Amino acid sequence: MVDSGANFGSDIAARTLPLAGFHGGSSAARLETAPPAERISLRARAEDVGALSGALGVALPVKPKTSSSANGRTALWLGPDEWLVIAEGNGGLMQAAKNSGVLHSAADVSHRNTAILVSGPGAAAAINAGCPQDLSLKAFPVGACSRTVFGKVEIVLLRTAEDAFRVEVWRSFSDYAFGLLCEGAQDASL
Amino acid sequence: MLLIHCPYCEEDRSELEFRWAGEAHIARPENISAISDEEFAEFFFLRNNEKGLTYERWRHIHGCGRFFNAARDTVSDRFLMTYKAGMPKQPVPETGASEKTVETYEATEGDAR
Amino acid sequence: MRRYSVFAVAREAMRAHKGWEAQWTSPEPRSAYDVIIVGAGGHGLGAAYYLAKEHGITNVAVIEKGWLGGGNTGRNTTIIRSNYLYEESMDIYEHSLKLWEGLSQDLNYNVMYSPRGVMMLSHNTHDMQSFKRHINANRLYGIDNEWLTPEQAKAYVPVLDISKTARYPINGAALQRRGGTARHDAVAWGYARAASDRGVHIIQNCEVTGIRRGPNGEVLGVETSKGFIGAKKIGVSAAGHSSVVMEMAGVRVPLHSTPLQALVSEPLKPIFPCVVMSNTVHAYISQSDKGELVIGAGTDQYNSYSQTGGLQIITHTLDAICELFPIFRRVKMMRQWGGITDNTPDRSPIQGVTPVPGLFVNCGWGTGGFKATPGSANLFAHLIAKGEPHRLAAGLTLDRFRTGRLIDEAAAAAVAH
Amino acid sequence: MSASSNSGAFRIKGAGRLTPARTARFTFDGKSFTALEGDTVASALLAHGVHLLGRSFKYHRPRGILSAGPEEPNALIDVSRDAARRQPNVRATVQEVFDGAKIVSQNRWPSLKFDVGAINNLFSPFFAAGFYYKTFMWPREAWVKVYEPFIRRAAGLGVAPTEEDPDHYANRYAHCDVLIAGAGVAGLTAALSAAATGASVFLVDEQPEVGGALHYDAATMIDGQNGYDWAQASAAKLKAMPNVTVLTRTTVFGYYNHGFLGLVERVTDHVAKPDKSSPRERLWQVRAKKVVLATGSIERHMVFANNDRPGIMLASAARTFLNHHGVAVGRNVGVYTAHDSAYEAAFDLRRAGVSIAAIVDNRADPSEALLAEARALGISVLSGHSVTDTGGRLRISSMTVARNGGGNARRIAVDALIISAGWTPSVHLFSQSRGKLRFDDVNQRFLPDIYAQDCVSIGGCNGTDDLAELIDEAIAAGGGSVALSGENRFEWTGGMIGAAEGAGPDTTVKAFVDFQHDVTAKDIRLAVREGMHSIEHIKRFTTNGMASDQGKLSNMHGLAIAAEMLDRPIPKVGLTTFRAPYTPVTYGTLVGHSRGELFDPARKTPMHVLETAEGAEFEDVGNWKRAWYYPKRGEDMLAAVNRECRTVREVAGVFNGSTLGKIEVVGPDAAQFLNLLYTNAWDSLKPGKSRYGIMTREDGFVYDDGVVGRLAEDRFHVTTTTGGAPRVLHHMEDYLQTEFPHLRVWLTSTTEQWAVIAVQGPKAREIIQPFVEGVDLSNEAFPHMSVSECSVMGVPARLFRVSFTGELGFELNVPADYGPAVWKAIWERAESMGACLYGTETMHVLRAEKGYIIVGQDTDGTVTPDDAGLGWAVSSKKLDFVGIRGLKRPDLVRENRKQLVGLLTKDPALVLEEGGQIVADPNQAKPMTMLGHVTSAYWSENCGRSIALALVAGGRSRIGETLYVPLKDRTIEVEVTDMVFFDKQGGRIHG
Repeated sequence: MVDSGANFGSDIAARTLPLAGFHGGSSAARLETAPPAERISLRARAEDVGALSGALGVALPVKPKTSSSANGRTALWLGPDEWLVIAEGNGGLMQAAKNSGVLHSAADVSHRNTAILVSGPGAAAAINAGCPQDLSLKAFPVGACSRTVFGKVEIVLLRTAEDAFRVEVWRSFSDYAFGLLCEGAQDASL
Repeated sequence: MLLIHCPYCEEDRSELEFRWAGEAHIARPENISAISDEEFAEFFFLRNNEKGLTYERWRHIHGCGRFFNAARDTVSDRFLMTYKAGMPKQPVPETGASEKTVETYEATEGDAR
Repeated sequence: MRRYSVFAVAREAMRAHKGWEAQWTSPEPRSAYDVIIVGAGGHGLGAAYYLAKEHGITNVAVIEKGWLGGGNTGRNTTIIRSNYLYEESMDIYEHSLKLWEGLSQDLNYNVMYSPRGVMMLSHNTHDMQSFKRHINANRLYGIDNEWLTPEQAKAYVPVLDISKTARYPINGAALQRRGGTARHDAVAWGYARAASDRGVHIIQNCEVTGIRRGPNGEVLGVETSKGFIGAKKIGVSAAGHSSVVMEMAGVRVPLHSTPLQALVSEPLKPIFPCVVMSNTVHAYISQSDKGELVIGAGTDQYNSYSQTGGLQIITHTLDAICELFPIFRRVKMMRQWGGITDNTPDRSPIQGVTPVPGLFVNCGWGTGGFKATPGSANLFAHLIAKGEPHRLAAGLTLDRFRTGRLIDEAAAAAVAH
Repeated sequence: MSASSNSGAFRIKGAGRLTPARTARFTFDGKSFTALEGDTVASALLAHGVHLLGRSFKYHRPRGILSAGPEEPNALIDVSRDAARRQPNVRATVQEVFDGAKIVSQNRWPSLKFDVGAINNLFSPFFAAGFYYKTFMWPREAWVKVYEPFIRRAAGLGVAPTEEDPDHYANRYAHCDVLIAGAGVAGLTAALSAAATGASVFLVDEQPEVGGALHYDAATMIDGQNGYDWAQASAAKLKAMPNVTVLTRTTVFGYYNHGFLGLVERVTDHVAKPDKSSPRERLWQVRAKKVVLATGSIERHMVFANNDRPGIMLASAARTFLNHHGVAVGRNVGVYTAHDSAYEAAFDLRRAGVSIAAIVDNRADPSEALLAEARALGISVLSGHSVTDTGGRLRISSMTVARNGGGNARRIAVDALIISAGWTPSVHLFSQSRGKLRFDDVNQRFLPDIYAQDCVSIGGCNGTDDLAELIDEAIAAGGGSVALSGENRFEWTGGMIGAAEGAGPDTTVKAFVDFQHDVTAKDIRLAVREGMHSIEHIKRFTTNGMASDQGKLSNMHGLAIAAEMLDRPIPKVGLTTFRAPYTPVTYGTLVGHSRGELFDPARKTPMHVLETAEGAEFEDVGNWKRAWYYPKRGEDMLAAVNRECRTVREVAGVFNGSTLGKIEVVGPDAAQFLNLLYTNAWDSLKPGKSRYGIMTREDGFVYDDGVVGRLAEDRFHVTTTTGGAPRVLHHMEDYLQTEFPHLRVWLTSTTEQWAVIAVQGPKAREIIQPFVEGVDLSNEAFPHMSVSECSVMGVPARLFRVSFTGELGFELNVPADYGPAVWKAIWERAESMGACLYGTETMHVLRAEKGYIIVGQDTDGTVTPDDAGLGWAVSSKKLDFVGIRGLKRPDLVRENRKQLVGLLTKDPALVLEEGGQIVADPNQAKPMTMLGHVTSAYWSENCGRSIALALVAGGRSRIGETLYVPLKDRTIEVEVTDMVFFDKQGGRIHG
C-alpha cells in the first residue's frame, strides 16, 4: 500500500508481515511467503465488468474458477459478482476501480490476506493434506483459482504453474495454514 | 461427506465448502409487521422436514459465497438438482423423480430380500 | 410374569436356561384399543407401561415399524443428567433422574443405571459464567451440580489434560454426581417386558401409514401395514419420524430431523471413570461396562432420515477428544453409527395436546431423549390419560412457538463478545 | 543352526515365499523369538509351535489363531516399540513382525497359561446371554459399588495407552475416476482394465502385497504363470503407470455418501526403525467417480462343541501360513469341513510333509475329484461324519468324530484342526454404500442386489466363484479390455451356516459362534426363547457380532441358528447392518494433522508479539487470543486490573481492539440495507458520524451489536462483536442475497484488514495527536461518535471517536501490517505520559462501570433490546427491519420480563459470582423461585466497591428493592439499581 507519504515528526510506520520469519517445506514442496501485495475485493454486476476491466487493465474473468493476469495485476474469479484483484507492489487498485465510473464495491484487503507460495512436484499433494478439491491438472489447470477450505481455515487457491500454487489466507489464519502446509509438504516428500 | 453441485461454480464440490441454510422457498412476508402471531410462528418456525424429496438452501460459503437451492432426497441423501437463488421451485428431473428411494439402513436391519 | 433374581438365574443355570419365557409377547393387533402409541422406543414403551401401572389403562398398543428400541433408544450414547438451566427443563429431567434411580427395581430389569458423574469442562470465562449460572440455578432448585477446580476435575478423571499449554486449557468443570449412564437396550426391553406383562400389546414390524379422523376431526385410529386399528387416543412418540407421523393427521410441528453420529472404540480395561462433555471443543465421552469408549459426535448440518452422516463429523469429534485426552490417539474406533434426532427451534421438547382431538405428541427431544426416557414416558402417560399435561410438563406445549415463550437452553449458552 | 530352523521348528524348508536369511527378533510375553521378514506375529509364533495367544472376553478361555487376516477374533495382542508407542488389541494375524517388537498377550492374569479369570468358565452356566439384566439389582446401591466395578474390571480386552502418542499421522484428500478395493485376481484385473482406458485409478489392498486369495491359493494359474507371481508382476506394471496409484497395507474402512471413501494406510507399523518424518498412518479421503468392490470373501468356521481351542483354525489360514509363510500349523492335522476348500488345504499340507489325521466331511457325498486326490495322497476321508468335540487344555490334542445321525464316537489325536464351513462374501463396503442385499438361497449367502451409488461388485464379494467368469466380470468393471486367462485346480462347492452336528438345540455344549465375545449357539437360542425375534435384538442381547471383528465370522452362523429357532427363512430374520469402519481405525489417523497447534487455529492479532513482550496474559475468545491483563512484577490479576482501571480513568490506556469484527458495506443502497438489518435507523446518519447499532434476528432477540461508521454516502464501516463476526456476515449475506437482492450493496469482511488501537482516557487526545494527520481532533471539530479517514504515521487510517469506557476515546484503524509499528509508537508516548496498556478484563470492568452491555454475557439469545435497556435503539418509525414482528409476540411484550439492571451488594467489599441466581426470599423452600441471574460482577477500583449487572424479572420496576443471591456457602444481600455506576452524568466522554 502506501509506503511513502506525508511524514510529520514521528517515523513512517514500518511494515510487519504476518509470516515474517516463517520458513519450511520439503524437497517435494517448497514453501515461501509471498512479498507484500496490494489486493482489493471487488464486487460488481455483470454489466459493469467491461468498464472495470478496462479501468484496471486486467480482464475480470467471468468463467468460474478462472483467473487472468495482465500488467502486473491478477484478477481471480471468486464468485459471480466477486473478484480478488492482486497487484504487485503498490498498484493503486482502489483508485483504478474508482476511475471506471461504474457501480461497484472495492474494499482494500491488502493487509487482510497474506500469501504462501507452494512449489515443487509435491505442491498439490501438500495442499491436499487439507484441501478437499481435486488438484489434478485436468480439474485444476494452471490459472485456475478457487476459494476453498484448507484444514480448518478458508483459503483462496491459485495455480500459477503446473507445480506451483499461491495460497491466499487471512492473516490470523496464516500461521495455521503455514503449519499445515509444512506437514503436508513433509508428507508429500515421502 | 456430501458432494454438492454449485450452480454458480458449475462444479461438484465437497460439502466442506458449504453451509446448509434450511428449507427453501420460504418467502419473508412483505407485510411482516402486520401478520398474526400464528402466521409469524408458521413463517419462522414451521418446516416441512420432508422424508423424501425436500427443497433446501445451501450456501457455498467457502467457495463463491452464493446461496442457492437444492432438491434432495432426505432418505438417500441424493441430490436431484441444484439451482440458483431467486429461481422458482424447480420440478425434479424425470430420472430423479421416478427413481425409487433406496431405503437401506433401516430396511435391511429388519428385512433383507 | 416370572420375577428376575439371582435365584432365578441360578435355578435356570441348572437346566441350561431353558425355562425362561419370552420377555414380551408378539400378539396380533386387536381391532381397537383405548390408546395407541406410535413408536416403540423407550418413551413410547415407557408411556404404555405407566398408562397401565399408574392410570389403569391397559387396553393399549404400541406400534412400531421396525423392532422395538431400534431407533434413538438403541443408538444413543446413554448419558443421563438433569443439570439444565430453565425450570421447565429442570422439572422434566430431574423427574426423569429420580425415576432412573429406582428404575431397575421398578421394572425388575437391570437397566444398569450408573451414576458415575457427568462432568462438563469449562475452557474460558464464558463457560465459567454459564456453568455457574447452571450450578446456582440447580442448587436452588434442589438439583446437584457443583463447580470443580481443574485439579479437582483431574482428581475425578485422572486422564484429563489440565495443562495450561493446551489449545483450550481447562479452567474448571461442572460435575453432576448423580448423572451417569444406563444400558440403552435394557431400558427398551425392561419397559417392553413390564408393559407386556400388564397387558399392553407391542406390535412390531407394523408401519403406521395414516391417521383416520372422525367427523369432528377427532382421531379414530391408525392405518397400518397390518390394516386399520381403532383407537380413542393416539400418542405419537416417533422421535426422528415425528414430522412424518404428525403430517398424517395434518399437524405440522416445528422440527427438523438431522443425523447424529456416535462411535465406540475397541474394548479396553477401565480407564475412564465418568462422562465428560465439552461444549467448547464439542465432545462427549464415557466408557461402557464392556470397556468401549463411547463417544458422541456432532450432528450433520442438513436434514436427513438416512441414519448416516459424514466422516468429517467423526474426525472433528476425535480431534477434540484427542486434544482433551492425548493418550487416546492410539485407541481405535471400532464402530460408528447414526441416528435421526428431531430438533425443535429452541432445542427443547414438545409434549402436549395437538389441534386434533385425541392426538397427543411427544417429540423434539433432539440429543437429549435418552436421559429423559422415564420422565418423559411418565408424563406422556399422564397427558394421554388425563387429556392435559402434568404440572411438570406444562411448559412443553406447541403453543410456545406462537407466544415466543421458548425454553432456549442453547441460546442461554450463546457465545458472542 | 540354519536360519530357517532359527525361525521356528515348524518352518518348512522350501515352502512359502519368505527369505530365510532375512530375520527379525521379537519377544512374546518376555520370551524371545526369531521371525522372518514378512511374517505376521501369528505366522512367526506358529513357526515356533506357539498356538496359545490370548484369552476370551467373558470366560477367559484359552484362544489361539483362527484366521490369517483381519477377520481374526481371537489372537489379539499388545504391540509396542517403546513405552509410548504401545498399541493394544492388535490382530496377530495382521501385525507384521519388525525387529525389536515387544508383543504381550492380553486379558489374563497373572499369565497367559495360568489365568485366574478362567474361573469364569466354571461359572459359565450362570453367565448365559443377558444374565446381567436379570440380577445385580439388590440392594440398589450395590450395582454401583460392587457389581458394576467387578464387571468393568473383568470386561475390556487390552490396556489403554498411558502416555501421549509421540507418532504423527497424515491426511490426504484425493480424487479418482475408479477406486478398486481389493487387489486379488478380480481387483488387479479390473485395475489393468481401467488403467488401460487412461482413467485415474486407485487400487487399494489391506495386505502388504497384492494377491488376495493367491496368498494361500498356490494352485491357481493366471496367464500361464503362478497366480501370486502374476499378481506381483501386474502390480509392478500398474505402479509404473502415471494414472494409477497402488496402495498396499491400506484398508478401505468406510464407504460414505456420494462416492466418498475413507482409507487408512499403515506406513510404519511394520518397520523396525521408522523414519521420524514418516507418519505412522495416513488417512486418505478419496472421492471416486466409480467404485469397484473386489473385496473377496471370508472363510467361516464350523460351529461345534469346544471349537475354540488353540490349534483350531480356518483351512485357508493354514494354507496361507504354509504357502506364504512356509509354516506348518501342526505335525498331525485334523480337518473338519463342509466345504471343498479344506481339502485343498489338506492336500497342500500333506504334500509339504504334514500328516493329515483325517478329513472329516459332514457332507455325505464329497466330489469324486477331491476323494481321488485324497486317496492318491493317502488321506482318509470320513464323509457324512462330524467332529462333535475336541480335547486339550491350552491346545487341541484330539478331536472326537462320529457318524452323522448317531454312531460310535471316537477320539483321534491331532495337534491342529483345520476347519471350513464355506465362504461369506465380503459385502461390508457394499452395504455401507447403502446398497441392498439379496439372499442367495442355493449358496446360503447375501449378495449385492440394488446399488445405491456408482459402484460394482466383482469376484468373491459378488458371489462369482468361477475364475473365468470372475475375470470377465473384472475386465468389464474396469471399462477397458485386457486379455487374460485363468485356471483353477478344483471347482469348490459346499458350505453350511449354523450349528453343526452335535451342537443342535437339544444340546448344552459350548459351540462358539462369536469367539471373542464367547457367544455360543445356545446363547442365540436363549435370546430367541426370550422373545428376541429381530436379528438386531439377538445381536444386542447376546453381543454376537459386536466384538472388535464386528461379526465377520459370526454373523451368518448366528443368523442361521436364529432362523432355525424361529422357523423362519433367513431373509425374514434379516441381517444386521454393516457399519464403518471395516476394521478398527486409530483415532490418531482420523485426527491426522489436527493436533496441538493445528487442532484449531489460534488467531492472533498483529500486535500479539508486542503484547506478549509486555507480559500480557491471554484469554481465548472464540478462536482469538486476546490480551486479558498485563500484570507487572508481583501483581496478581486483581491488582493488575485495578491498576489498569484506575490508570485509564486518571490518565489513559491503550487497548487492542483488532479482533472486533468489521464489515465494509458499500453501495448506493447501503443505508437502506442497514435499516433492514439493524433495529436503528441509518438514513439520518451523516458521513463522518457513527452510531451504536443493535441487530436482532426475526425472533426479536439481540443477536449482535457494534458501532457503525458512515465514511461516505455509500460506504459504511460496520463493527461486530469478536465472536459474532462470521455469523453476522453470513446473516447479512443471507438477507442480501435471498430477501433483498434488489438492493445495490455489497459486503466485505475487513476484520483483518485493520489493526485497531484504542486509546481511552483523559489524555487520549494528547497521546494520539502527534500521530494523526488530516483530522482536527478538537471536541468541536471531531466530537464523540465522529469518524474520519486520515493518515497515521504516513499510513492511511480510519479514526473513530468512540468510547467503551465512558472516557474520551479514540480508535485508530491502521492497515494491519502497520499495526505493530503504530502500536509501539503510541505506547511509547502513552507510557511516557503515565498511561497503561489494558486488556479485556479491564475493558469489561470499565464498561460495566458505565452500564455498557456485552452481548453474549449480559444478554443471551433470549433478551430483547428493551430487556437490555436498549429500547431507544429500536426505531419506532421504520416500517420494516429484521425482528420487527418477532418483537411484538405476546411473550416478548409481557409484563415482568427479565430486564438488565445494576446490583449493589450491601457489603461493598463482596463481589458477586457471575451466574449467581437472584431470589426475593432466600429462606424459601426448594425448588426456589428465581428472579434472574448476575451477568457481570467486578470489583470496581474506580467506584471503590463491587458492582454488578443482572437480568432480573421486572428489574427496572424493582430499583431500590433488596434481593438476595444465595451462593453455595453464603447468601449475599443486594440492592437493585440502575446500570450506571460511574460518572452518571456522562460528562467525561466528551473530554
